[in-house]
Amino acid sequence: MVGTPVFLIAIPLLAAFLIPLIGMIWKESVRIIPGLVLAYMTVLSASLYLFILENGTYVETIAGWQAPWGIDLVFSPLTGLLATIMTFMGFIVWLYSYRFKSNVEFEAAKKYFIFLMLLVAGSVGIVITGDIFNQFVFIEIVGISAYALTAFYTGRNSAEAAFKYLIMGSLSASALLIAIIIVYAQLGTLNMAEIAANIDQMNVHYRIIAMIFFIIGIGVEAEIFPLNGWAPDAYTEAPGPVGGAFSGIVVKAGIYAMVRMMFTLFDISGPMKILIVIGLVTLIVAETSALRQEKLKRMLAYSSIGQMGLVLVAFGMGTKAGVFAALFLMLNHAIIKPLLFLSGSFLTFNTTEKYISQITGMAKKMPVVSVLFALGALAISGLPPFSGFWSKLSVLTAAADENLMLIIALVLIISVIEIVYYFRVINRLFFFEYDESVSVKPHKPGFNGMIALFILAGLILLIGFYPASVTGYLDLAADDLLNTHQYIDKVLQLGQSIIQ
Amino acid sequence: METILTIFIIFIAGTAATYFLGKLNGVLRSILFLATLAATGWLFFTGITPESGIEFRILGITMGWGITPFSYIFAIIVMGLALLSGIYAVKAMEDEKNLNFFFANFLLTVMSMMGILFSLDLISFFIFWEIMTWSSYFMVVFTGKDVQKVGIKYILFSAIGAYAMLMAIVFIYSFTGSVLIGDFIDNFHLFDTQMQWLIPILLLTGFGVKSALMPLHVWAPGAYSNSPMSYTAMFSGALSKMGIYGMVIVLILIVQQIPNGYWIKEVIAWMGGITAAMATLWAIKQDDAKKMLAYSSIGQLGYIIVGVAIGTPLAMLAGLFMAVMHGIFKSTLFMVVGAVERQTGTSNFTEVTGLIRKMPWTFLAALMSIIALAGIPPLGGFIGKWMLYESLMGSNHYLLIIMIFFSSTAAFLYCFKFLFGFFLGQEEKEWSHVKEAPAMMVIPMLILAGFAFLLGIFPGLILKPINEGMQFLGYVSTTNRFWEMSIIFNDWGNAVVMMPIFYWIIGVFVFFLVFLTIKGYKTTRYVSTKDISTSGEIPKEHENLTFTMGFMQPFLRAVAPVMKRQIDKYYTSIGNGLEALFDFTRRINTGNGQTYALYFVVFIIILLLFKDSLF
Amino acid sequence: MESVGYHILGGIVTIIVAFTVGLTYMGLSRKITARIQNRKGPPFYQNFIDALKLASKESAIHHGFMQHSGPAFLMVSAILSVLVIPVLNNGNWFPNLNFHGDLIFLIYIMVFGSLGMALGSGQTGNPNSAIGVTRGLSQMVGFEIPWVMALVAIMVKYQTTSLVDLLEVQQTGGWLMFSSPFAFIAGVLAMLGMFRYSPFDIVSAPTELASGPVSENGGKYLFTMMSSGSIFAFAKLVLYVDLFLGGASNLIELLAKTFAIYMIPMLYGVVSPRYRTEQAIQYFWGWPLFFGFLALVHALVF
Amino acid sequence: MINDKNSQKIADFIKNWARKHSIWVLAYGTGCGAIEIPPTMTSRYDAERLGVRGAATPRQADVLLITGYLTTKTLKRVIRVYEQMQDPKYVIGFGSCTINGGMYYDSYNTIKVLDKYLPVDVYINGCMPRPEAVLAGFAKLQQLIQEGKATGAQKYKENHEYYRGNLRKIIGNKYEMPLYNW
Amino acid sequence: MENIKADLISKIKSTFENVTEKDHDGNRLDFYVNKKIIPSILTHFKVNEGFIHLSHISCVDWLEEGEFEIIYILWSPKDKIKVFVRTRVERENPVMPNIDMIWRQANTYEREMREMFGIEFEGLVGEKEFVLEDWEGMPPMRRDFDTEAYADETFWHRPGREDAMDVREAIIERSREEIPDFAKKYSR
Repeated sequence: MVGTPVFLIAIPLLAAFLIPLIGMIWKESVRIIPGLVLAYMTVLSASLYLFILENGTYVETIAGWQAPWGIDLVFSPLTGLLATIMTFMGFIVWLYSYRFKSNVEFEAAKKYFIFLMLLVAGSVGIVITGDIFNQFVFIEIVGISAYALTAFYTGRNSAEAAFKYLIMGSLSASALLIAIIIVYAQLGTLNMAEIAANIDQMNVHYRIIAMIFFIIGIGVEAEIFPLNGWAPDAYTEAPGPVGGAFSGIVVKAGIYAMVRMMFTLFDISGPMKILIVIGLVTLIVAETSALRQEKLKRMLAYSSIGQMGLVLVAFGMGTKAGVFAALFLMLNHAIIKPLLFLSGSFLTFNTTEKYISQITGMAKKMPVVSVLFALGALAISGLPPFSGFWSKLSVLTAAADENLMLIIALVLIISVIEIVYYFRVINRLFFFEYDESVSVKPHKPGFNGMIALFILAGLILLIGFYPASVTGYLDLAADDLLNTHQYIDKVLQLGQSIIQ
Repeated sequence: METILTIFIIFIAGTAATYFLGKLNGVLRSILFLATLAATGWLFFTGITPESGIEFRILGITMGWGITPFSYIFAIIVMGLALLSGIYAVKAMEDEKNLNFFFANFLLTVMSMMGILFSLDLISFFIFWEIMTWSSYFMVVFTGKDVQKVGIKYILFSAIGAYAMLMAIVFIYSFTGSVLIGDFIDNFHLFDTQMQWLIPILLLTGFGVKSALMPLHVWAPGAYSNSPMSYTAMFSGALSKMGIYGMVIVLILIVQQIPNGYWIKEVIAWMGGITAAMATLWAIKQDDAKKMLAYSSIGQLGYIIVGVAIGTPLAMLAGLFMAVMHGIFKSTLFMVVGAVERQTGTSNFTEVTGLIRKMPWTFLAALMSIIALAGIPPLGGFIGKWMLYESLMGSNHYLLIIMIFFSSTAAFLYCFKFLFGFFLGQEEKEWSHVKEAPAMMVIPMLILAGFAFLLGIFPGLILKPINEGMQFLGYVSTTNRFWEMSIIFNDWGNAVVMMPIFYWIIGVFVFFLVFLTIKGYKTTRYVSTKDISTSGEIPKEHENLTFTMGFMQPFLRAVAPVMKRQIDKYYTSIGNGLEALFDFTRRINTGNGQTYALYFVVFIIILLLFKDSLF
Repeated sequence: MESVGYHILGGIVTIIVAFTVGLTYMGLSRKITARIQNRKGPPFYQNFIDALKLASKESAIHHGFMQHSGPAFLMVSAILSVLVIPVLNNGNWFPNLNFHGDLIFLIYIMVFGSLGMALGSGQTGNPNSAIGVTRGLSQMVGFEIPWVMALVAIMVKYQTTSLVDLLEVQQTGGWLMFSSPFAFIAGVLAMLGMFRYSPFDIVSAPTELASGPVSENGGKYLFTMMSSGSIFAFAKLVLYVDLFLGGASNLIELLAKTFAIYMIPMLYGVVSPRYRTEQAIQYFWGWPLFFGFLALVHALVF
Repeated sequence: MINDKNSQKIADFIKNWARKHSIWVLAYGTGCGAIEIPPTMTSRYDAERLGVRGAATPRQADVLLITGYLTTKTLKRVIRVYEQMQDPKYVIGFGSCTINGGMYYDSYNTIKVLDKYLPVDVYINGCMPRPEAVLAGFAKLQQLIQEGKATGAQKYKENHEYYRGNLRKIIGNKYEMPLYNW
Repeated sequence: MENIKADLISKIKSTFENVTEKDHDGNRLDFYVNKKIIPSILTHFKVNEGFIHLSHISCVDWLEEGEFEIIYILWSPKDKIKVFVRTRVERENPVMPNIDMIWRQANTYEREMREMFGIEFEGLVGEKEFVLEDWEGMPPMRRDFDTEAYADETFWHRPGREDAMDVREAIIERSREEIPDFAKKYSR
């Protein structure tokens, strides 16, 4: 134990204030301190996670206010797992972008690293908080840092993308607020466990309307179908690692929030049609759009959206196997998609357009990065023996257990489309001649970036060849999510025990 | 049994070593490559016996690796062809770039095929299947020609097939709770009727893609002709047999358990027959040797599918025998094309002519394989066809006989075209510099051609393992009826000893071929092929007298109505339609903030409207 | 089991008979054609003279090894096919190789010769040869289909692929020509193509293709081809007699029946102009195919 | 026994008899005489009863029938064709043009005397010779063959330089004749 | 017919200068023109007057006048009239305009004239050799080419031809018939 869960939020916020001050003295600290913070967060969450695996869920009450009234942070097998993944991905993104814009002025780098740190902190906060209003605050923190990162590059396109994101984010925030108000008005509490324990007392109409507004409020971060219009633009216009951070961290937090709401807050058990329908629509629209994209990052963005749709479908089955599959998918996606974004941004480093046709034949010039990209592409399209296969297999078996044949067929058809567009890119990369007139100038990747990529690739191979290395944790996490009563009991009991 | 694991460890280590150490030195690369193949081949042929296996668990699923007598037949083809085409590839590919990738990928393909044959459970079967798919895909696009067209077609169809298979596997797993093939087969009769029909059809779709069954074959011509010939030798010879392997298991062990399941068999057999006929017609039309052989492969696989789909003991024996023979002669032919292409720079019939005196050994290999391919006695292809006809006759498939007979007769047209196009005809000055291919390329061809001859005379050599494999599949031993012989042609039920045929064939062949031909050859004088009776005209050196353009035009004119419709075109139009549709979905995200805000509102309204049904 | 010597003797005698009969028939066909055309015509033994002359002619040149092997392949295939067919029924003839005269083996061994000849003429490098060969092979695909349909119909009806069994059937049940008439018609129409007489003689059209596949072969090559052609002709005729006309129990009967069969393509040819290749194929895939289907239906229903 | 002189004689007799009765004709019909060949071969005169029959290519032919005048241009082809024929082979000159130029005695591009360039075994005169004359010519050739006197090919082989020299004289040195092949 | 002819003559004469015509009986009409306007007048005939068919191009060697006469024979399927367009070119280094872009078949006639008379056509495409092979020296169709001397020099003659009797005389002797005078002049 190197700290308590509150450090996961407090330290980055503190560092965010301190960095500009220290930065005045030592400019390099602007790059280094976020890294140290993210590393610390990774270690902290990992050690906490190991701790709770042995000792059961850990609930921390902030400032001594006990559970139903105060804010508490819940570190359970599920939230711990997600927090660990997020902090780790944050660290990887930092490692990748350590030298990022080292040639640009201090201010830009300062902004970038501070917001990256806040992004991670906010996402972790979304996951580990036990209070819906607190969750709303974190969502806003994530949103603001995400808008800022999207608009990182000065220019019309970035500003436009950020503005779109901002509009959607604001709308969603108001919707979320409405939902929170409804709940609070009905039940008089904001604590998730408390709400979950008393949800039966709520008027059924209010309940559904609250749920709808929750879905809409969180849906923007979770990239569900009609609310994800900002995503392709933001992913395309933001710097490469930010795309990785969005797909690896932010979206996971959004999905978590939505799932927690559905499973725990409103205590729905069994298959959830709403999630399945939204998930399928998201999946189909996103993947078919991805097939027709001409820009690499846009394609990856759509692919990311599509994967999230698949995750929602898996959650929507509501069974143990479904939740397990969804978590597995999230884990794999959190590893693979950053790899694709990061290596992809190396490949398109010297272009602002980022067209797929511009990376024609780049494998001759940047072989290692290209191979890593191809590895990511093979993995995300679910080809064995890489990690994506196992998660896809889990989804399918989960669906088969529920006899959801249509879902299996659709998922498989979508997988075919996925294979097609990823292989088109691989073809361009490897089997076309490098053409000076079309392709961009190759970029010599930095050492730190390559280490980040290799770590991700290593994880892909590890999970691919030895999936048992992670399935145990995922199993526990799935149990944790499904067992609502345990969550309620744990949070409330613990709070009461502290009072006593 | 640890030999299995050793083989796979050697494969993976060899792949990695070939890839990474191969960057250092070309010779080292070749040695590592061949050593990997040789070591695994040696271990396989000495250390592996049927009915040995291991079990382990992944994701809480019990899996097993082992080899059955049935998969042993296919493993022989794979290992043998891998060894020979490996030797061939080392020489044939020496001038190419990116070779460490090529050889590593080659090993990966061989490994995956062995993995498929070693898999006793569906999950590892599928994993190896997919490894095979993408590693072979990388070979298809290796040359960089037609990548987006041919390659995407191949990967698309493979993915469709593979995911159909995956769907079936998932159903099986969720129904039986086990992925072991044995459990599946034992429990299959417990499935409900809908599943009993769906699962075999899905599996057959998956296998049908790899074995190029008619509506699913469109990837094959491009893919076979696009990959390097040294690889296509294995691609067509061994890799397509994986589809046959799966198909046999499905058709024999699973479909038989379905009530009225023979309909599936009938349909598959007819599709095989149509495949054979149509592919033959298309093969005749091709002017490129690679494309022609690719279509020919599709046709030959059609025969094999007919054999295994009929499924009587004799038909199965015929199908499997033809599978082995096809592996042998078709890889020889692809190697021949590779040798010709390496020596001349093109594989087009309309360009290359008259190589017989330049490349006599290659011609010999080509001649033997063509005779085997055409099914002419005494080479092995005939025995397979004979058995096939007899079995079709015995199982009352009369129209299929005519179908098969038509395609095998029409096959003579392209057989002749192959030999004539490359080796016979005018010896043009353009090709006068051509030399025989290097020994490392010729020897594998000749070894394979020798096998084609050997199996024609002593079919018992391969019928014995096939018989054991069939016993594993539940057939009664065919020993007493079919393969008991050590000498030319057997009696299929007719109790006649065939000694005189042997005497006569040997005698007549010796008399005419050796005595008259060689004697005549020695007493006469060679004149160049420009010295022909062209109404007294003396052909100039630059005049191309060879007849290669529109080679089978009259025949093609006669069958033109049949060939007017191409499945390819339908697929293309479907693909274009889908792309247009996807373009529409792409436009949903307009990139306009106001639209997104509108979506926001509409989404709320929709959720509110459908709240009763959705929540 | 007879001794090896007996087999070889039987084989040689068969070959000689086949050669003689085949050449005689060809000579007779020339004579008859001449009489139809109101000519006197050559003597019936003219073909023997031609063969003798060709054999005595010098062949000093070759265009490569396959030019020698091609006619040899043809000869091998001719001899093997005549040895496989039972010449007379009831074992009145030498047993030769007829392991119950398997029809499928027979069909394929017959094709072997065509392929060999195609290769031999391909090696000569004469474009006319190649054109002729492609026409011949195309035409072969045309007539093989009705022919095989006829065979399959018979095989289906009597559930055997053996010629000997079919002969035995005809001993008791009458000729197949009457019991399966459609098969006979289809077979006969296919035979028109098999003999390559007039409507279907585009393969070796002398004026168009300079005699096609054989255009570069004179002297001994041509002699080999001619003699194997005559053996083939005999083999085919005997095959037809065995299949449809109940075989023959002695040589005289055999000659009568074979000559009767032989008259059909010959007389049809004399009065017919020449088809182009695709016309020939379309011809074979018209009525003959229809009769083949009828034969199949007949065999299956009755 | 086989090399015995008498047996050789018998063998020669048989061979010559066969050759005599089987004359395969390659008609080189560029001149006007070609029109006389069809009546000779068809039902009225029916040369086939003598064993005379058309051959399609020089490889199969025994007799080269030069029907009428030869220009310098066609002469080259005729000689090429003759050299492609296989032994034993004979030449029949058909019509006056082959004998002394006939009506083309003063033409600038027809040769007048065929036997300067090819060893003619039998000439058939007439302009044109009627089918009866053609048949008579064939009968004469048959007689010569039987007697073993139709040795034109032999003569050509022995005096090859002479014939080739005569050819060179009219066609000049520009035209490449391939080497003699048999 | 006559109207058409007169109409044509007037049209041509108004369009081209230095054109003289000669009217023959029947449907034939001759024009004598300068060689310079040959392409234009032929194009005019083809395009404007409906003489779409070039029947022949002929050449006459006027040795005494030192000129070749080239005759283009055109045919109008509409009016059923044939027109002879005649032009003269000097014998020494004769050069004519090429008209095979007007009628493609003119190419063949021009190649023949080039080989047989030695008339050059400007920009004529095609093998130099047309019928003759390896011909050197004077083109054989010129009138000053002595074909008999050439034949004597180049080819052998079988002796015995010099004193060969005229066949007609032998026939007369044999049949004892009178021959008409007009026939005698054809005897040698």
